[in-house]
Amino acid sequence: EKVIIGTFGDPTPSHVAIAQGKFVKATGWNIEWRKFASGADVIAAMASGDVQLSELGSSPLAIAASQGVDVKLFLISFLIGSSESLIVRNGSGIDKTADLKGKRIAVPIGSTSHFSLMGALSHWGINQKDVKIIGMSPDQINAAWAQKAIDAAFVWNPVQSVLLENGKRLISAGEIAKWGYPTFNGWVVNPKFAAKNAKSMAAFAKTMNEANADYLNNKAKWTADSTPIKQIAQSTGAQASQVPTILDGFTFLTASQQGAWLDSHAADALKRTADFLKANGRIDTVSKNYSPFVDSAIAKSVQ
Amino acid sequence: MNSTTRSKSPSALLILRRARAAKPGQIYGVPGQGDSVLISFLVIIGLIFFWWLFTTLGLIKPLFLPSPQAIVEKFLHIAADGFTGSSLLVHVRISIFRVFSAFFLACVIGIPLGLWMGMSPIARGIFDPPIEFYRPIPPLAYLPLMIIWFGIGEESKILLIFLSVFAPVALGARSGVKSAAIEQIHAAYSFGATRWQVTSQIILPSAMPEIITAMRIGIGFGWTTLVAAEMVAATEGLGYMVLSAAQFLQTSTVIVGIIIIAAIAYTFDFMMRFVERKVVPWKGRT
Amino acid sequence: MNSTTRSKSPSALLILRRARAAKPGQIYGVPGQGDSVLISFLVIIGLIFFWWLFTTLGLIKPLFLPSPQAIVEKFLHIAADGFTGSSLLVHVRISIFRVFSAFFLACVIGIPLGLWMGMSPIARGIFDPPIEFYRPIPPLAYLPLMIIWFGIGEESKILLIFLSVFAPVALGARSGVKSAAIEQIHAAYSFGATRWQVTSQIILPSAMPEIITAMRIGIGFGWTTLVAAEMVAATEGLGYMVLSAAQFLQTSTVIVGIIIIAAIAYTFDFMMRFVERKVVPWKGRT
Amino acid sequence: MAALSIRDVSCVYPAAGKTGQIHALQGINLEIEQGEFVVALGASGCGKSTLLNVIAGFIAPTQGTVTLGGEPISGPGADRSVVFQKHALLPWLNVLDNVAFGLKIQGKNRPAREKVACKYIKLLGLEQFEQSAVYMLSGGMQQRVGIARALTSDPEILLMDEPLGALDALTRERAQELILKIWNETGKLMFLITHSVEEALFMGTRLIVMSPSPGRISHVFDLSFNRRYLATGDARAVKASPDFIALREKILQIIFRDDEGTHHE
Amino acid sequence: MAALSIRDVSCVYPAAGKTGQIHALQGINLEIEQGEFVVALGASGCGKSTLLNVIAGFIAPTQGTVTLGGEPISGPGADRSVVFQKHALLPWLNVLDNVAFGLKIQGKNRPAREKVACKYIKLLGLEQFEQSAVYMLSGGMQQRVGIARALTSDPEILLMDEPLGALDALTRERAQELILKIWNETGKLMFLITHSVEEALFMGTRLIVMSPSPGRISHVFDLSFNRRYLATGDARAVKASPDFIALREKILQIIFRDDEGTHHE
Ligand SMILES: Nc1ncnc2c1ncn2[C@@H]1O[C@H](COP(=O)(O)OP(=O)(O)OP(=O)(O)O)[C@@H](O)[C@H]1O
Ligand SMILES: Nc1ncnc2c1ncn2[C@@H]1O[C@H](COP(=O)(O)OP(=O)(O)OP(=O)(O)O)[C@@H](O)[C@H]1O
Ligand SMILES: NCCS(=O)(=O)O
Ligand SMILES: [Mg+2]
Ligand SMILES: [Mg+2]
Repeated sequence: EKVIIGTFGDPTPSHVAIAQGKFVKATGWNIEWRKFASGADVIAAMASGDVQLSELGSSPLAIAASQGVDVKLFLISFLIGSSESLIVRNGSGIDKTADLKGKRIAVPIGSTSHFSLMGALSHWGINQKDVKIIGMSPDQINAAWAQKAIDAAFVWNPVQSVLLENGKRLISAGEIAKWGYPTFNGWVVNPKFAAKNAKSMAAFAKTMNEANADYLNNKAKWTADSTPIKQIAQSTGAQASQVPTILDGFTFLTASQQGAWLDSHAADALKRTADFLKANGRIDTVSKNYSPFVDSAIAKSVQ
Repeated sequence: MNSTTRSKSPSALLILRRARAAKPGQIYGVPGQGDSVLISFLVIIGLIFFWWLFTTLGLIKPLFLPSPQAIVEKFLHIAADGFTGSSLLVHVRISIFRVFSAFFLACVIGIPLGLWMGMSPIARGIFDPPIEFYRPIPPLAYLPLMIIWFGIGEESKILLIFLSVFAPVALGARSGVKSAAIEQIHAAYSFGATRWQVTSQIILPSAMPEIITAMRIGIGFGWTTLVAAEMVAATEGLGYMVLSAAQFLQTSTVIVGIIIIAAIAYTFDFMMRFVERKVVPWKGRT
Repeated sequence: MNSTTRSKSPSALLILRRARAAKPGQIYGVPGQGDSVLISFLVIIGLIFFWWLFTTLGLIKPLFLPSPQAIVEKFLHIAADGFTGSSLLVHVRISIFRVFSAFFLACVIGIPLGLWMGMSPIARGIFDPPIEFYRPIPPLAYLPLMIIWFGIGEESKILLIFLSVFAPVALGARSGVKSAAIEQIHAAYSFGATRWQVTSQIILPSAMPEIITAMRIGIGFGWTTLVAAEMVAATEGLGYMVLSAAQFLQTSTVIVGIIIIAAIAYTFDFMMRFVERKVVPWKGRT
Repeated sequence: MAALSIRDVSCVYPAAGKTGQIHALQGINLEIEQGEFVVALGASGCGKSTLLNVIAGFIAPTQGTVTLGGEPISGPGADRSVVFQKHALLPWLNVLDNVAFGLKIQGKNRPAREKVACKYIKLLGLEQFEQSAVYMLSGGMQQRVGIARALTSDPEILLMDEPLGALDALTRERAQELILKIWNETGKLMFLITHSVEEALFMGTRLIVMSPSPGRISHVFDLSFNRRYLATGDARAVKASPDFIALREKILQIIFRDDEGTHHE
Repeated sequence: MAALSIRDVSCVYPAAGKTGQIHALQGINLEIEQGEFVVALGASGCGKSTLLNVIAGFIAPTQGTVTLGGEPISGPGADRSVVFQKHALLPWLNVLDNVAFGLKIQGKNRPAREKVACKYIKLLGLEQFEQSAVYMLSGGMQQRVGIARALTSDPEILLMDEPLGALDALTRERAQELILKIWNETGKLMFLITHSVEEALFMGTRLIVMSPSPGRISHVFDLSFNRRYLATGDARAVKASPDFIALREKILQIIFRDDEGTHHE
């Protein structure tokens, strides 16, 4: 059975497991890892039923859940810290938040980055109309940046680290999270698919937890010239020298933390995300309660 | 017994399939005779009814197809409050501005150039290769080049639309030159006309029907390319509205956008037909 | 003194501008007479030369316009090693497959449906509203709906291309029905033909020239839509190649892709012209 | 009993645009025997084509009946073939297949229909062109193909609506002679519409002159010039004979009068 | 000295397709005086239009000279107007502007050109249609507009290439009479091509019969039937007179002979 699994190409420890074929072995699926530009593409693909299992940001997940897509969050990939940030280009004349007015800020529309950016602007009291928010995929941001066509960008890795070569971080998603706009990447699945593939799902979660644990337990050993880092660099296109720093920007949960976090934080974060998006006129409907879209059972089963 | 059964191979089926002599005023056997407006009307009503029925009964999730009411509501809502901070009018205006300025430029450059190409083998030799080369290439394919060359501002958007309008308009004007009957040209020359007089007073007016048709086709192409032009780095416009609403799975906004685009495209086409009737009333009558 | 100066308002300028009587075999005053192939050839050579010159002198950065050599090299490189893990042949094949299967479907469904619409006011009444509604909408605008409805697999890609081909083909077949002269139809009826015989032996062959023209237009539209179809979640295809190369500013790959697309589009069109000459040799001669 | 019997036929077209009804035919009575050659002549718009269409079965008369061999006509049929002025050949078929087209429609197999077609191809002198594309032929040849095709189904009546109108003078004279020869050989009932008085006189055994508004038969003449031609083979002598000229002038006068009456232009 | 003098003119078209050269005209000599009405008649392809185009200045002869009032013709000019069979009117102009078109080309201002145009519009009986769109007119009316337009520039020569070929019989007879009336009133040199022997005889003062391959003038006849018509006003009587008929037959014989010689079809 062929299963398409969506990812975004963030350089995470799971790439080591992928490269070693651990997921295929554990789940028994014939997996095609498909890189999507952003969560917006994923939720459309999941709505159509073509993708059953994918990584997804909290913001597109809130959108999908609110719009009635049949998805359940069953595992946290990582909590977003400095792995997504607002980078301002050197020479753009932006030094402080007030300078953002009238500038061109690129961001993947509908993504966690977009949500963080909107959150930050509203926290700073900057009207979204006073800046030019331009929708672009991370790769397009990379290209536009090289041409100085944009002044700032809110984006994830590996593109973020490329932008940093010629720009500086104005604020990270982690800081914005503290103002009430938390974001995370999670693994979502179509519940019917999950029910049919209960064993493989558990195996998937287990393999994922092990990959993260491998990193968390051996952080010091994962240096730029270590095998796992090289492997991550190779499969994501990030520079090996930057991968350790990039990895620092993610907050991975251990197997034992997963279930608890899903139960206590996930639904609430989704609800607040959805409310904010509705207030911004981006979506029409918000569910009262987002716990139906969270399923901690799988995570708990492999604790 | 009638004439049908008198024919060489009579059969009950044949009689059924054969029409009887038409009434005076009808022409016998014209394929497709008959009015279809009423049926169309019923079909539209029926489609909307079933749309309403299925969505209201909840057989189709609003994510896939919102109900007609939801579309209307969404339209009213966007009309009142705008979309992503700009009013609907702004989105419509910027899109129309882009298409129209590209269309205007394409006509101003393409029509004289096309006429010149029709009139002169030298102009034809020079401009044929580049036009024929880029013409079959999908605008989306060269959109990346436009962005690399001209940035993400209005220039690249308008240029993209311009290019898609330019080729049909120029080639239409070029082939329109052939519309002038040689008798008309000879008549002018035998009154002592100069080449310039023949061009302006015979060839240009003769080419008008074809030029206007080309303009109609061109504006259709331009409108089609608008969405591509607004795909990258737009912050306003109907194409932007549709594409970015899609990112939030706002199916109702997508459909509202599509309907507005279709409506404006119709209006454009209607205007061009009007212009055609006014400018070349003799079209198809000589 | 010649006839020019005998005319009512002689002037040196006039004489200069007026042509003398043509030689036998030429028709006097035909606009645009003369061959332009040589000039076109020189223009192409010249364009490539200047392209080479400016890029080789470093006046244009390769990001903006790679040199012709670089394009050739890139082409050879992609031809040998493929692009993002698939060989060039695979990209070409999948794109051609998508366009052709959509085109095939559109013809298989669109031509009979169009003929039926031409023949029957009922069919016209039923199918006119939906076709006329979606026809002016840019495929990119309804791409999001296609994805939500039909996913990111081949179905939605082929369907998107199908829709862009279907409308022109069906409407071409529909209006082709009118090509049959009423005399031809009457002749058939007076031999005792059934409606079905008239349709298959008079109306269909009469409509063929227009159907083939519509197919030519349709395949052009299909090719244009291919890039849009390969925009989302594709992993193979020429459109995917161009768009994803563009995301990494691989200008030379973008240009190689564009040239391949243009070349295939030409080949398609050439084939259709060939088919046209074979199938309807009488076109324009009755 | 007449072969073709037109009794009290009227044909009223509904208002075209804002103007009132058009009385294209009114009270037409005509009995035509097998073997007659009827020619209809008259100013433009006097209803000639309408009458032919009624006989062919393409139009049902508003009033009156048309019977063929005693049976009412209710639609087109293989017993009446029509030769049109133009556009009626099928360019996707070669000469042979065009001629055999009627037989194909009637379900004859290929050998059978080619045998019949070849007979008429020979009769019309088209032997060398059997395999030619019809659109490559001259106008005169095309008309011959049209006539051959009409003859293949061995109709009782051959209806011709200005069949020679688009031909140049010389080709036209030859075609006239050819049609007369065929009429003579087959003895079919022929009904021919023309604008040329000379052609009408030369070809018909009966000439009906029609007048417009309402379309009616204003004069009928019995003719025998065609017999004279068939007897002598000298068309020019027939057309130059004083009685021919005299009748021609008489008829022209009638038509001119009609025409002035209706302010035709 | 003749007004229009055609001396030893030949016109050879280069090979069309694979076949050899076409001798469209060979050794044409013709001297035409002011006020003559020359009619050219001949089988299709015998070079009539080529001759007219040489006179009009649209084609330079391969050999020989054409002079008008002693001066060689080297291109089209306002001293020679052409009336075409069709397609020569400008549908974007109304009748008045079509008639005035030549004067506009020649730089006359609007009042001046409308004055002249109105004169000819009256002459051709088009007064009620001044503001009409030309494409709404019947074929006969359109030809009248074409003739009026040709006359406005007061040319020395009026060249007409089958101007009446597309008209129906009645309209055609009237147009013939009209052209003769104008010729009579203006005294212009007229050169008319026709396929109709009757028309040729009726209208010309000189008839040239041309033969094809190579195109040449095979017979010349001096005529006076048009004078007879202008004197009596009875066209029908002229056309029915025995000498008219006799000459018609003679000429038809000549043409038929030509035509058989070339296996024309
Ligand atoms: N389908 C129609 N609907 C309305 N009026 C018609 C129709 N067909 C013919 N007429 C009118 O009926 C009258 C007779 O037409 P018909 O075609 O029979 O004339 P005709 O004698 O054949 O003329 P022509 O010599 O020009 O062919 C004309 O006034 C014509 O305008
Ligand atoms: N532009 C041309 N190039 C080559 N051959 C030509 C050209 N124009 C005419 N011809 C040939 O020259 C010959 C004379 O042609 P022309 O048109 O003068 O004949 P015509 O007498 O006017 O014939 P018609 O009565 O058919 O109008 C014909 O054989 C014709 O095919
Ligand atoms: N940060 C992950 C990308 S998205 O799913 O939010 O688009
Ligand atoms: Mg008629
Ligand atoms: Mg000619």
